[in-house]
Amino acid sequence: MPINYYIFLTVALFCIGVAGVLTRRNAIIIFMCIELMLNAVNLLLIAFSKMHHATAAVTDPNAGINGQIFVFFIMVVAAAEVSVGLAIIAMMYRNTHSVDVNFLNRLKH
Amino acid sequence: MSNYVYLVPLFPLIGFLINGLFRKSIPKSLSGLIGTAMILASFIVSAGIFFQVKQEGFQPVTITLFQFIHAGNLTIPFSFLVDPLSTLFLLIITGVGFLIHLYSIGYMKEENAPDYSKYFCFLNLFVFFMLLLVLGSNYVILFIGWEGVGLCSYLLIGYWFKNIDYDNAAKKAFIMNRIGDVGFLIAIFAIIYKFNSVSFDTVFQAAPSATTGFLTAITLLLFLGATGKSAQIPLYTWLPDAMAGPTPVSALIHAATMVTAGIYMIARSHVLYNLAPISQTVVAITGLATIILAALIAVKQNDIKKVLAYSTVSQLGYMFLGLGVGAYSEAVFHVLTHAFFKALLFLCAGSVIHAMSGEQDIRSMGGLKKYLPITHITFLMGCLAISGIPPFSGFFSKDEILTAAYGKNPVYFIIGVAGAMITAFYMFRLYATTFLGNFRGTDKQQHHLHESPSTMTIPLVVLAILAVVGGFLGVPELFAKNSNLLSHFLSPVLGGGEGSEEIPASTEWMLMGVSTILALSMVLYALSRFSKKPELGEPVGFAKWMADKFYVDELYDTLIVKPLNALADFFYQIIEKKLIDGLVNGTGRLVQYSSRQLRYLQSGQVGGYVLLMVIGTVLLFVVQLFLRK
Amino acid sequence: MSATQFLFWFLSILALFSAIMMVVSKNPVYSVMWLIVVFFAISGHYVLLNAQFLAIVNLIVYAGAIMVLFLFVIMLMNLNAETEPQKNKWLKIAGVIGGGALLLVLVASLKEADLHNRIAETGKGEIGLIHNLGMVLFKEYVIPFEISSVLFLSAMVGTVVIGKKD
Amino acid sequence: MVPVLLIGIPLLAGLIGFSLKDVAAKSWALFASLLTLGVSLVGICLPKDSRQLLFNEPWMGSLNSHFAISLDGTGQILCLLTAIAFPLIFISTWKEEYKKAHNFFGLMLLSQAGLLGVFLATDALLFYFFWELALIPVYFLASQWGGEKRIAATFKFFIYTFLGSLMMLIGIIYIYFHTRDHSFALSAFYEAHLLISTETQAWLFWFIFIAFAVKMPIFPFHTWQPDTYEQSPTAVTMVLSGLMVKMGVFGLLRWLAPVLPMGTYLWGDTVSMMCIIGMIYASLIAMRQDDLKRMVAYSSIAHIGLICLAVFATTELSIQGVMIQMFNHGINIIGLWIVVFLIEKQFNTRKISELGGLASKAPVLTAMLVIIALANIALPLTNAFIGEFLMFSGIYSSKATVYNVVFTVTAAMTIILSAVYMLNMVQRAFYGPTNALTEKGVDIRMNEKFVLGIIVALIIVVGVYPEPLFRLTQDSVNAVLSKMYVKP
Amino acid sequence: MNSIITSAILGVIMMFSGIFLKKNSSIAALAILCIVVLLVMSVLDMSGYHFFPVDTHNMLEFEVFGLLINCIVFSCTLAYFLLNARDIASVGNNPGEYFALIFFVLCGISIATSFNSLLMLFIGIEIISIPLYILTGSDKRNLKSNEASLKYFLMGAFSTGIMLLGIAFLYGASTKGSFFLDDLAPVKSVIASPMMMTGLILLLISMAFKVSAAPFHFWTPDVYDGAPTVITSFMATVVKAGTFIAFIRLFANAFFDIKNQWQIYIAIITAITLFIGNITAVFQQSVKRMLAYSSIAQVGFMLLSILTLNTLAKEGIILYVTVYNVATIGLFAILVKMKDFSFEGFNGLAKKYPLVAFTATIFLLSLAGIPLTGGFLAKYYMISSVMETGSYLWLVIFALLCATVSVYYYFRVIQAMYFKEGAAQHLEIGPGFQLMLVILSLIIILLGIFPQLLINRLYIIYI
Repeated sequence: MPINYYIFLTVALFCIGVAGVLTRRNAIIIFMCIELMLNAVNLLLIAFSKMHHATAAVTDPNAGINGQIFVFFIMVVAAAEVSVGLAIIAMMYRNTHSVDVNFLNRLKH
Repeated sequence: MSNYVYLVPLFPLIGFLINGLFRKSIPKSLSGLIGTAMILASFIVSAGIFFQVKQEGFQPVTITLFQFIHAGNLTIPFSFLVDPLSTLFLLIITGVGFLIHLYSIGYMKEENAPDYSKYFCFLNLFVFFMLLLVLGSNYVILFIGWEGVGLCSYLLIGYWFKNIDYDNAAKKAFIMNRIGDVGFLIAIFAIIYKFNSVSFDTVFQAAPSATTGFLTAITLLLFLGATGKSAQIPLYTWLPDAMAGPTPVSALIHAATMVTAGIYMIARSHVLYNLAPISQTVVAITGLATIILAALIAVKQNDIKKVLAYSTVSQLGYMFLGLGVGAYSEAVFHVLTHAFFKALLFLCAGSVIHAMSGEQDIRSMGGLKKYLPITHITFLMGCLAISGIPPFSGFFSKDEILTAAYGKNPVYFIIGVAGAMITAFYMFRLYATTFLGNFRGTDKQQHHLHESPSTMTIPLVVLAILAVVGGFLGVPELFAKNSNLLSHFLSPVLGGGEGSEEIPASTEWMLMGVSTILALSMVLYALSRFSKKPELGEPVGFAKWMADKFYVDELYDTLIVKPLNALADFFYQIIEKKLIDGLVNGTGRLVQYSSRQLRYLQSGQVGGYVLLMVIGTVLLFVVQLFLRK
Repeated sequence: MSATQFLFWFLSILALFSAIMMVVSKNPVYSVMWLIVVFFAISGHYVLLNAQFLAIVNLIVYAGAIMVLFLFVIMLMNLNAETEPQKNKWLKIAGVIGGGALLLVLVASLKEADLHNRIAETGKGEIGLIHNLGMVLFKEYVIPFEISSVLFLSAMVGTVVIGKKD
Repeated sequence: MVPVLLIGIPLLAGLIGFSLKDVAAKSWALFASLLTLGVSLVGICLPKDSRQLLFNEPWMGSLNSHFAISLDGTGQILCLLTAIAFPLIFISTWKEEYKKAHNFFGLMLLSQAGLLGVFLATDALLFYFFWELALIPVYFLASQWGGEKRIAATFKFFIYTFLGSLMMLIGIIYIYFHTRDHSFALSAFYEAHLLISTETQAWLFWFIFIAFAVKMPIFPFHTWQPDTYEQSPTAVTMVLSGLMVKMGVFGLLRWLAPVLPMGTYLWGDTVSMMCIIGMIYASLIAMRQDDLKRMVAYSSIAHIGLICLAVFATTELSIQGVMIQMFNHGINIIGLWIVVFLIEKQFNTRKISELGGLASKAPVLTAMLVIIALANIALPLTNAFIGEFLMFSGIYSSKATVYNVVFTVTAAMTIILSAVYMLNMVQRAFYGPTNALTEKGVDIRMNEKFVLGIIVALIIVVGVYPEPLFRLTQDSVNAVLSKMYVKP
Repeated sequence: MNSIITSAILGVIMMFSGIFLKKNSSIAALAILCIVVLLVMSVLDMSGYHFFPVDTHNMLEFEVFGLLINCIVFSCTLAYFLLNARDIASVGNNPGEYFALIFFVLCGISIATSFNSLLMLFIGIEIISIPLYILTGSDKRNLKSNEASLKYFLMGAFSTGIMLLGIAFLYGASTKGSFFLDDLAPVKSVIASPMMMTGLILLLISMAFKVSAAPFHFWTPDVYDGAPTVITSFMATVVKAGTFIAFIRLFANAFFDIKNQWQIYIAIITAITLFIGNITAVFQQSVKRMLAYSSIAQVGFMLLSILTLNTLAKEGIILYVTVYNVATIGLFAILVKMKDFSFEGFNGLAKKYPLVAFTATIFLLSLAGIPLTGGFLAKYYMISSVMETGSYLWLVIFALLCATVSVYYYFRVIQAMYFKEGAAQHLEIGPGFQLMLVILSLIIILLGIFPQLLINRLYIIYI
């Protein structure tokens, strides 16, 4: 498949995620949108890794593999982030029985 | 002897220092004594110098004390020039000065000790500066004296500083002089620029090389300085006010010496003037205008000193006329005689005021003849002298100037004579109203009336004699060959009196006759008119204009003083406060304001923040897209 | 239109559609569901690109662990549609426009990229296989691998610090 | 060694001063300042080529900046002035009671160190350091011990000068990168103009000039001055007006005119016009001031305007005049401030309109004031006459501008105006009848007599026999002039 | 390598310390001990003693610059602990964990100062960020703290996404298909492909976010304001330094050759940062929040070094980071002891605590960039590094104008302390605390006069 397709697909997914972050007010949903962004990036990386593989496979059988490794690490980090993030959200909820980010306005100006 | 010339200014300086530093401690008698003695000492020295200078074949000498200024290739030594002109002025200053000091001892004795010694210390300081002025061998030293005497006149006019009007008079005097001085200064700068030196001999030697335009400019600027110091139009109005000072001061500074500094300066730089005919004309015309204006004003003044003040202005006008027509030695001659008779008149006025216990308005005097005999006689002498009645001194000097003027331009002569008539008229109006008729003052004043003490009368007598015989120093060539001792004495400096040569003897006789007769007639008319019933009512019509000095002061006030103040206020209130400071503080306020607005970006909404970040991102990309094009 | 292409298009459209649904759906639970669908679609792409290992990991880690975690939290807080009152239209519109603008500029800045002849090969290539990945991961990438333990540790500590009641 | 001492003594003394008791601090400060005076006198008596007058050690290697100071040229006379001024200030304000006096005197000494540093530094970066070091203590002094509106006023002053000096910093760095071997040394700066095009010099000029213009201050940049002078304690005002303004002129003479000759030449007319406008403007405003301090402040603006004008005239006479006048102006204005201070202390008012008739109550004070006032309006035989005479004649014969005559004539108007406001002040404050306030006025004390006596003596001596000052400054005049540019 | 591993181990130690040590003070003491150890290790590392000879496969690259920064950062942390260790311990109920997290952050920083692959950059940044999310929210009862941590977390995650997208594009654009910095730049050409530029800009944005440069700074004021003051101090100084060095490393090692293609973005961001940071700080009423904005403004100045990346910039940023950290740590240390953060809270402080006020003045003067303090030379290096390039003069002028504005808000504090009357609030501070402050201010003055002491370290190489 031409790489452009993947690029535009993932960029589209990414921007949907961004739009979600911008429009939604539920902290959890926003967080999910961010996860969507990360996944888009993962897909892009893998696509690129395959692209590089295609170009350089002859010289180096493992060409482009580090892209996939990177994805692996992204997943690692994402998992860690999720745990922390959900903990924070939960704490917030404990204190204010809401996860609406629009109520986060004690700090401003 | 002339090598000791520095002693001449030194003595008064010492007097000044003693009186100044120990004004608290030393007793009145002593301080007066010191002051007078110092002047006497320097008079003796100057006399010695005079006799040396007077010998044939004397060459002017320059005594350099030390380097005053030297910057780059300009060097200005602090040096004195001894030549006939300066020597003559030395004599006038120290001689008349001495008499007036003497007179002051008596006149000022009511003052308490510190003020008394303050008075003498200022007076000595004045003499010091005046001597510096005439002795200086270059324009800068001359200028030092020039401003110095201005300062002293300021201090002495404001001697009774408790009186606000006196202070104002003093300030006015100083500032008007200052205006003239600026002209003088600029002239000096120009001279430095052109000749790279300020000493007289260098400048005068180099002068012919300069363009006429340049010389005209310089001479006019110098003349501006002269008008300030010597109270000519347009800067004369300070002199009458200066009468606020003690009368001896008026006699010394505002009649005999300081006001003649202008004449000295122009006579000194006559070389330049000879090369700048336009300036000469300006000088002459200014002189004439001043003669008439001042004389007219004097006619209607009722303050004895004011009358004399205006007469001084108008007499100075004659001297400038003389300078303007190139009759330098004649002008100087008139300075001499004027010093005698005007000092005399002032001192008499002083003794009158003294007798009248401070009263100065002649309308409340009259018939003082029998109370103050000596004063009366001497005053009469003075009047005759100033009115140019032969053979009194004034006649010779004034007449020579007029003759010279005729030689230049008959119109000058006519106006001059008219001035002389008016002079004769108001002087004798003054005389008559003061001494003739019967006493019009209060009884209290009446039985306080008395002749002044001898310290005051002796100077009167001396001066009176001088006023009578002084004229014979400069008898016109007409009467006898080489009879004009003065112009002969001055000729090394000023050259022979050019004015009179080309006029034939007959004409000269005629002119002399005319002026004498007219003056005499005015004298008689004035006597007849005022001796019996002096006018006391308020003047009306043109007379009122004269009495109110043609509103010149008011004119200056509206034309210069008020606008300046308005401008100043405008600058301060509008430009300074509103505009510049407004801008400065405005910047500060702008920052504050934008800060207040900008912080609303920090809305506290995560959504908002992310949105702004996205917008920022988009913008960066847009920039990139543009750059790539 | 080969099967690969068909699959590609199908998965792409599915991913985009469900992503949009995930964003717009009111009820958080639905959002979670839609997101899971997205993840499946993306895993499908991975398979298509012959990256099986990551496909599986994706399913296990994301669709499995993470999303369950999300779901769990949402259930716990029993958030449902009406817990997010729809106010502030403008921010929404602005958000959509912002996302659109970002998409636009990204596409614009990428379209000059000359990648027409570059292709991401589908179906072949061994690098996606766990065997190769493992080799590389524990050879060249051992340092990051080890260091990520610090990351996990800090995340763990943090979660405990935040989470535990006091 | 001498320059090191000149900076070191006040610096250390100041630091020590912070830790002293209030009473001790006062005498300590006086002692230190007298010591400095002694050292500076020694330095001036030493032969010009003495090694003792130089000190040069590497300072910031990677920037190639040296700790280079030397007591030479223009610096000498200003160091002398500074060294003379501080003891005078301390003695004249001896009776003043400051709370936290040790801090006060400590800061004073620090500012002296800064000033001396500015006048001694021959390394641009060092110069900039001292430039600020002189400023900071004064800021604290003014806003700690000043009048009621002090915080705002002094802060305005600080921002003003700080912005100016930052612009100067840009200029310095720019020149630094255009010196042959990237050096801050004065000598290197003097050669830099060969490598900087005329156009560049034209804009670069303003970056550096702005700092000096604010310090002096020149017409549109002066609005900080009256407020600051009014609000500061008089001792600080003396430092500000007597010494700090000289930093501007000094900078002009040493760090701008010779470094950017073309720029200086190109903007000469513009700046001269600013100066002249400022002179007239300030003199007129001074005429209408009722507050003594503000009056003196504006008069000082006028005088400095003339000095700056003379610098740009670029003639031997004018520069020589500037050198002399920097010294004289310092002495005279400090004298004026002392008088103002005495009046304020006695009657705690500065309103001229509320005073009057002091002459009968305090004749000595009056005599002193009159002399100082006369010096301020440049009467002959006072020091200021020498300076102004030279400057004016220099401006008249200036080749740097075609408007020399116009400049001279318009500037000369201030000779009249200065007489007007000075005499007004003298008359309204000292002459006339006494009023309720001045009834119980008394004459000045011994220490005040002493200080004013010294000042008056300086005024007269320099006015009558300026030769020593000429000898002191002649070389530096030629040095500066040789580096400035005038169209042949 | 020493510092990375050591800090990780020390983190674990601190983690368990909570179990064995009950008293906060003892935990604090242990923490101080640990940081000393860490500092020693890193210093040894710099002097050529490497205790962990690990083959990093070129993932990490240890050079003097990074190691020096490590030392600086650790010593700043030491100072920070010496001043505030007690306060850290008493933020919440689990002191040991807080210190553990701080050590993990330090580990992240030492990765960020030595990464040689985008992967390591990513991991390093994450290791820095994730503990900070926690620390921000560590004052759990305090709603502000919670809010701050949630905001920080959401936006941080978002920026991570952007960073990853950027990395992905760079990966795609790199011809070799690797994440090593050396392979990113285009091979023997100075023209970046569009995709690379896209990735570069995205990466730039995410880094700008991490160092809180406008317009990606919005999290900073709220987070700094909401977080417990001690933590704010840590974030504003040590963390900022670390991330900033990562920023520099990235651009210096990866994209130096194509400078002229991205400089303009840095310039724009710098200008906006300076403007927003300084202007907004003017109107703040709370000193804590003012310092948050001022930290943004300071970043504006630091960014100049990325703009030029020349020797002066390298030397300068070292000086800048040090001086800025020392000054800010000192100020926050004082702030931590206060109840009332408003400007009025400082009124009359000089009367009651002259020494504290004096040191605070030094810190503020340094931040304002007044000569004789290190702050001036730091700023000097920045602007002269720009002027050396000969372009961007407008930026320099703008920066200095902003510096003038900054004087306004810094001096407000000084004015409050010295010239305003008021009953100063009571601070419980010991002589040790004051001594520490004095030492810090002395350091600042010393560096203000002899920057060589620090900068020369750059050129002493044992490795």
